[in-house]
Amino acid sequence: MDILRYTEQHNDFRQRLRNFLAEEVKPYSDQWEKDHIVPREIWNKMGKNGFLCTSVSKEYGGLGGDFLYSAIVCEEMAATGQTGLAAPLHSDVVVPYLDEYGSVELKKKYLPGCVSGEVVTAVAMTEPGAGSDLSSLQTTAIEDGDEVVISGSKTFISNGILCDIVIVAAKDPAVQDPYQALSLYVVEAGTPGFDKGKQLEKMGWHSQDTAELFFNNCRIPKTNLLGEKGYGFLMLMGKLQQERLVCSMGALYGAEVCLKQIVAYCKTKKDGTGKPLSKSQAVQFALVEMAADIKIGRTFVDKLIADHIEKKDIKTETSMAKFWTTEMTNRVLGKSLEIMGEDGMVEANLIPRGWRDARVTSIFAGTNEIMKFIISKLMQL
Amino acid sequence: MDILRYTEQHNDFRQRLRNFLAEEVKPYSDQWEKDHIVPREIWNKMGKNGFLCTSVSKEYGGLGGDFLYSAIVCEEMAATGQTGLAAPLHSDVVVPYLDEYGSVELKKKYLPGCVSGEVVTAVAMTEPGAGSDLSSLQTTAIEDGDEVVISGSKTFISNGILCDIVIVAAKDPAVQDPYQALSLYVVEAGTPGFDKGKQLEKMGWHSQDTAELFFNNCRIPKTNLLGEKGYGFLMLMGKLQQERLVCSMGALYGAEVCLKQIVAYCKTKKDGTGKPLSKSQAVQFALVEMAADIKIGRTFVDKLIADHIEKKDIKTETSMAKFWTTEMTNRVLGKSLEIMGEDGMVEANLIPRGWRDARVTSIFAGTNEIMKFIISKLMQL
Amino acid sequence: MFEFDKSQQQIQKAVKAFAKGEFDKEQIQEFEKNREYPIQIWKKAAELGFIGIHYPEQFSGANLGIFENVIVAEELCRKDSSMGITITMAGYASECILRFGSDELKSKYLPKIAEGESLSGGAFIEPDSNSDLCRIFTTAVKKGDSWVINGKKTFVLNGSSADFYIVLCQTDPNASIPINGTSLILVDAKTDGLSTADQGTKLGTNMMSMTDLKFENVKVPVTNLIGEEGKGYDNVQKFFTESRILFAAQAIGTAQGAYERALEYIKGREQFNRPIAAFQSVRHKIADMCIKIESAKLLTYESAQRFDNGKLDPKFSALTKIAATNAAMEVTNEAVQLLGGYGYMTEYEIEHFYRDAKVLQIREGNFTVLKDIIANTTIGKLK
Amino acid sequence: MFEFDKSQQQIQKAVKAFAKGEFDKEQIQEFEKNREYPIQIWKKAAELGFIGIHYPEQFSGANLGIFENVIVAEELCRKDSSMGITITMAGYASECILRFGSDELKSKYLPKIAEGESLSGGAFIEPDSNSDLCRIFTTAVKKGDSWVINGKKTFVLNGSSADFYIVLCQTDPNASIPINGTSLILVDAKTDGLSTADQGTKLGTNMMSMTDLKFENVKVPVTNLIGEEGKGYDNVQKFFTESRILFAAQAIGTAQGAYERALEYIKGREQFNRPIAAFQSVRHKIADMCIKIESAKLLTYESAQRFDNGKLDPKFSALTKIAATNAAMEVTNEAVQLLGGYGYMTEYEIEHFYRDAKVLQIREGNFTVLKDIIANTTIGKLK
Repeated sequence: MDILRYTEQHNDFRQRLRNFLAEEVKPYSDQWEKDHIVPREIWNKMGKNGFLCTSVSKEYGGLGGDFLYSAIVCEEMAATGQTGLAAPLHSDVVVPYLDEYGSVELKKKYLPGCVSGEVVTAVAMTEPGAGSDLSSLQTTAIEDGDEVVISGSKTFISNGILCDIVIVAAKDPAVQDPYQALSLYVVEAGTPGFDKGKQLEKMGWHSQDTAELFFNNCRIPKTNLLGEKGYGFLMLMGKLQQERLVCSMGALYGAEVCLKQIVAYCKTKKDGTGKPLSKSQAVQFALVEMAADIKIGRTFVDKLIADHIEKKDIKTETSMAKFWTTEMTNRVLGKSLEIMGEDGMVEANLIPRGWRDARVTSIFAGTNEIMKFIISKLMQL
Repeated sequence: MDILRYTEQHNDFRQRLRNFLAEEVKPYSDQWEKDHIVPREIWNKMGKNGFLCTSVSKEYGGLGGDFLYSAIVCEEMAATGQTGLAAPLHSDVVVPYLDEYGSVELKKKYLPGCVSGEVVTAVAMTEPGAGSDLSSLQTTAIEDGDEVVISGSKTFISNGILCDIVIVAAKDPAVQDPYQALSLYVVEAGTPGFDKGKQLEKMGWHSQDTAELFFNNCRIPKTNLLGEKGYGFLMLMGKLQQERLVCSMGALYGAEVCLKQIVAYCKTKKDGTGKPLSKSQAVQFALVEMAADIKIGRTFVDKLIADHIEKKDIKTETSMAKFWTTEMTNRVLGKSLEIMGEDGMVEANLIPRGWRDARVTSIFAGTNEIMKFIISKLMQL
Repeated sequence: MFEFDKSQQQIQKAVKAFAKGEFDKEQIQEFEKNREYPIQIWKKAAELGFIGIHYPEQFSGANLGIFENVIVAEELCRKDSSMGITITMAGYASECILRFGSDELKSKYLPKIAEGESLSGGAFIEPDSNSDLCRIFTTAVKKGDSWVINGKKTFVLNGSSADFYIVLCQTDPNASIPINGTSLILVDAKTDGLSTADQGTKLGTNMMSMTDLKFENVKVPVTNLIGEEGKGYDNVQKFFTESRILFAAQAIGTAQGAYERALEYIKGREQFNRPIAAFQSVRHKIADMCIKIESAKLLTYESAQRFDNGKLDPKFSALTKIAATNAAMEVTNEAVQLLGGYGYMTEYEIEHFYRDAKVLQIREGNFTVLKDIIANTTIGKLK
Repeated sequence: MFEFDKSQQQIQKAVKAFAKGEFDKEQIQEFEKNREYPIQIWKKAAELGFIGIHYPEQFSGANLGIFENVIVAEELCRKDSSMGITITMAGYASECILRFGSDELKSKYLPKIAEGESLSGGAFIEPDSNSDLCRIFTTAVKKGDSWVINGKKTFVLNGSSADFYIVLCQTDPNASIPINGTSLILVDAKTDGLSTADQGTKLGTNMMSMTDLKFENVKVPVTNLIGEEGKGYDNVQKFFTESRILFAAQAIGTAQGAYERALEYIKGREQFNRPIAAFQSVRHKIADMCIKIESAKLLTYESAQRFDNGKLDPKFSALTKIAATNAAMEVTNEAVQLLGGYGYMTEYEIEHFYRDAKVLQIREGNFTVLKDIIANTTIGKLK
């Protein structure tokens, strides 16, 4: 049985995307990794070709596609050897806040740009003093007439340098309950008082611009509020299912790419007797174990995609998938390097890059420990 | 989405089976474990109530049901705390040889009894000198007029004591190719020259009768040949997909039973401060990890059941499932005992029994190493 | 670098010879099946000085260290895990007397252990409490010259055959922290009001009994107090720091024994026309087993020598117990797997090494308790 | 029991003081980014006697053992894995000269290493072969007073900064088994016909270069032969048995350094109004790290002392390297996780400990090669 039913339209879309990436992205990924950023125009190219925000309705210039389009983009991006053009983050994690909770005015103003790639987005939750604990956020949003004044600092913000708008979680200091105090606001890059910090250097995701963001009495129109005031926490929670699913998909697809690469490597690389490594039983068993984990992970993630499209509540399952797939992917990448030995040290090979990139997946979007904590609550332990 | 679609008939069947097991099996499982065998009559009771060989056609007295009935039996049996009444082995591993390859005469003669429980079956492949390597089987079958003379010994035969017929793999010594030499024969208990050895003592499966079987110039009618002569190896191979799937199902369902038990245990058992163990974060995380493995394994196995019903070739996937689920189940049981501490030593609790029983699953029906070997061939490594 | 000196080599040799001569596979399997204590073998082991080797000579010991006791336990378990564990548990908890007890108690009880006349049992855990011993409901009240004990204990090894028990009692119900009000008291098995109830078959090592104990107005002399009043919990923890080395020693012996049997098996067993020892997957399992055994051995030896030099802390002891018993679990598991169907059969022995390893892993400090100890000593307790 | 004697304690203290004084986080990150060799720090380390501590005094060493070299490596890597590995690899493969070389070669080359004047490189692996070194295509042909060398080497650490290389060459193409026809030859970096090509950024420790070497009719004196002709492969394997201890030492230092940083972090970091050090899942990670570190340390110390006592076999060395580098990998991995997002950021250091641990794990014997060694020495080679 096929868990996911891709139509001909889906398949055409995938083929067009694949061609596009082969031409416009893959040849440059090494350079972007060295540059520690992608050229701003690649976002526009992605958008113009219809590969961003596929779920946004046609009214705003989007494809109005189902989540399978997101899955296709996520899967094809995984094979590009770069992370900076983080389409799934933009299309399936950040923009949905705007798309679901934004006023018609905000949507008219920003969504077409999000689709066309003219507006690159970021979401700013995490702060230096608060990681997974949203109750301890310190950034404030104080209403002042028709404006809201935002002050505070955010960190680990993906697309932090290139972003044109950022969705900021900030609290009203007058509200006692730290959860009910939270609201989400759209802040445009260039707004006085909003400064992008310097790009953070990190283990992997070198082509991705991660940065700190600073808000110093940054005044924005009150109308830049997303949804209702005080509903920030609930809105964030409401989007976590998709966010975790997207993380699981990214991790899984990354593992699949790695498996292909390491199998190909083992079939060509020879041991001291001239036999390909793939004839070594120890290597075979390692590859088989990886393949099984990936196959089993793929079935689970496919099932979750199908359930998500059916709008089922799969909070527990997506939280499980988030920690399970990311741990699995790290294991697959790590074992691949172990098989490669000295070759695994050389950055010119793609697997070391994949290994560095994979490591963050068990940290971001809620660490895996937070996932386990959440699941234990959902299991009523 | 539901991967498996149980009908009302399936659900009724499950409920009837569950009632039956609650009344006729569960109350006696401790005793059977002590007796190291189940009473012969329980097979008849299972049969009379329609719980054996659900896939055998109505013509032979069976239910003519799809594989979902097998799944139901396998799942419900897993919660009975005993292994001796090995219905899935009989119904879904052994009898299918007869059902698919037997002549009409053989089927008429034996199948109704298999369904009714009057004929308990076993399959005899493994020999003291040959485990997973069928090419080195030594048992011979030599035609002599209208008879076939079987000589040799078999070991690790489940249902070895209670079986009424046994399907024996034996080779024609005149045929050179060890695979083409193999044929399958039906041998009735009581046939002169066929002796059941003593029951083997083992780590678990205490209520299951595992034995050696001896054939010493055992003469059977030529018509007891299954399928064609020399096709034994291919017939065995042809049934492995279902056998591995059944093993995976058994292992998975066992893990699910264990998870229920250990969660219940952790919610009642208190630590030194009077807090239930389930409030310990270390315990919570362990339980969450088990639950995720089980959930992911369940999705995969369900998918394979659906594919198997659709008669897809899922040799690779079922071999993966066999080693993955059995390793997982052993991990789940082992970790549960670790959580229990001293309580985990006491056999009166069910989890220690489950732990002992689970251990064989990564050995029987082809060790997990053999699975990995097979998959590496299928992956063309 | 660890090297056995002459005397240690001789001990090892003597134990090996004893085990080879006295441990009969069929007989051991009978003991296990019948849950029968191996009286003759135990007495022989005592006669040869293998029990209480770490006692002073005046108490019939050999005046040696825990390191030597480790050598004994390792070699015995290597030959047979169930028998080895049983024999080396003959004097279980007697170290409470040895380390904290009065001279009178030492003189009265230790020689009997070392001479194979008595077995002892440790009665610490309670049915209504947990193995962390943070709450003790068994009470001992001083009345005149006696302690009057009431309560229940569970998981008492040698429970039905021990001649005396070391019992952790609440002696001051008003202590600010419950554990500060506990004391260790020695109770003779034959004392009135004391009854045992068998806990049934257990996962492994069934020749050694495990029982519940029930105390109903059990009276023992006040002089049966072991160590200071109120220091019961502390002393039990100190004892655990010591006894975990013994479990680690049993574990490395068990691992080694399973490994050696598996190694022998794979050399002899042929599949696909080659000894299975020729398959890389099998060879690498052997390599993995070597890594685990060597690593667990070093930890165990290091712990023992630290103890003998007065330098063993609860943290190192706890981590040794975790690592060594986990290693035993993993090694015996692979050994079962390497033997395939035979690994699952009683006759081939390894299956009971596997079960015994599990018991060692989960008994007297499961991973939660032990990791809590390690963390508490490393980070401190935090709310 | 392992205890550092006075002199060893002093070495440890001195190394610690040196690292504390000289290792500047920002500077190290610059070296790494620019892939620049830390010349001053290297020279200072040599000046203080931390390089070649295991050389005899006549060659500017301290006449100490590998155990002392382990202490140096551990302490340096504990402070910074990349810098520690780089400094302790300054004389990489010079042990081939020390153990097998002529007095002339020793006098000429070893003091330069110990005095911080030269770096050395080991040129063993080839692009067309594998790290098991079973087939060597680089040839050395004796012509008059010279060896004439042709071929290619790869994965040469210090490749672009070394002053000389230890090169494994095929010197007898007609040997019955290829490895029997190999020899070790010392080649000065400035010899004509020798060229290097950088292999680009690597997974970790980028301040140390890694290059390919190309030999085109490279002529060196016949006296540059190290050890016996035809014993090249055997001697390299002996050297690996020794050098794996160094990798293990780097690994335990790396693990320890990451652990200490993580421990500090969790004590300071608050989430949900508690220090995260109060969460049991976090505490148990710390406990797991302790177990792995202690266990890896013992193996490393044991290996070093066995070597110094002439008792280290390839099996124990291989299993130490596997266990210690795996431990480093697991510990640094947990350290990254404990720091969460900060663990992934360059500024917080742990991410490069994590990368360096991976390099240690996969270099000079990945698991396949090492487990084959362990199995071969345990079971023998089988077809």
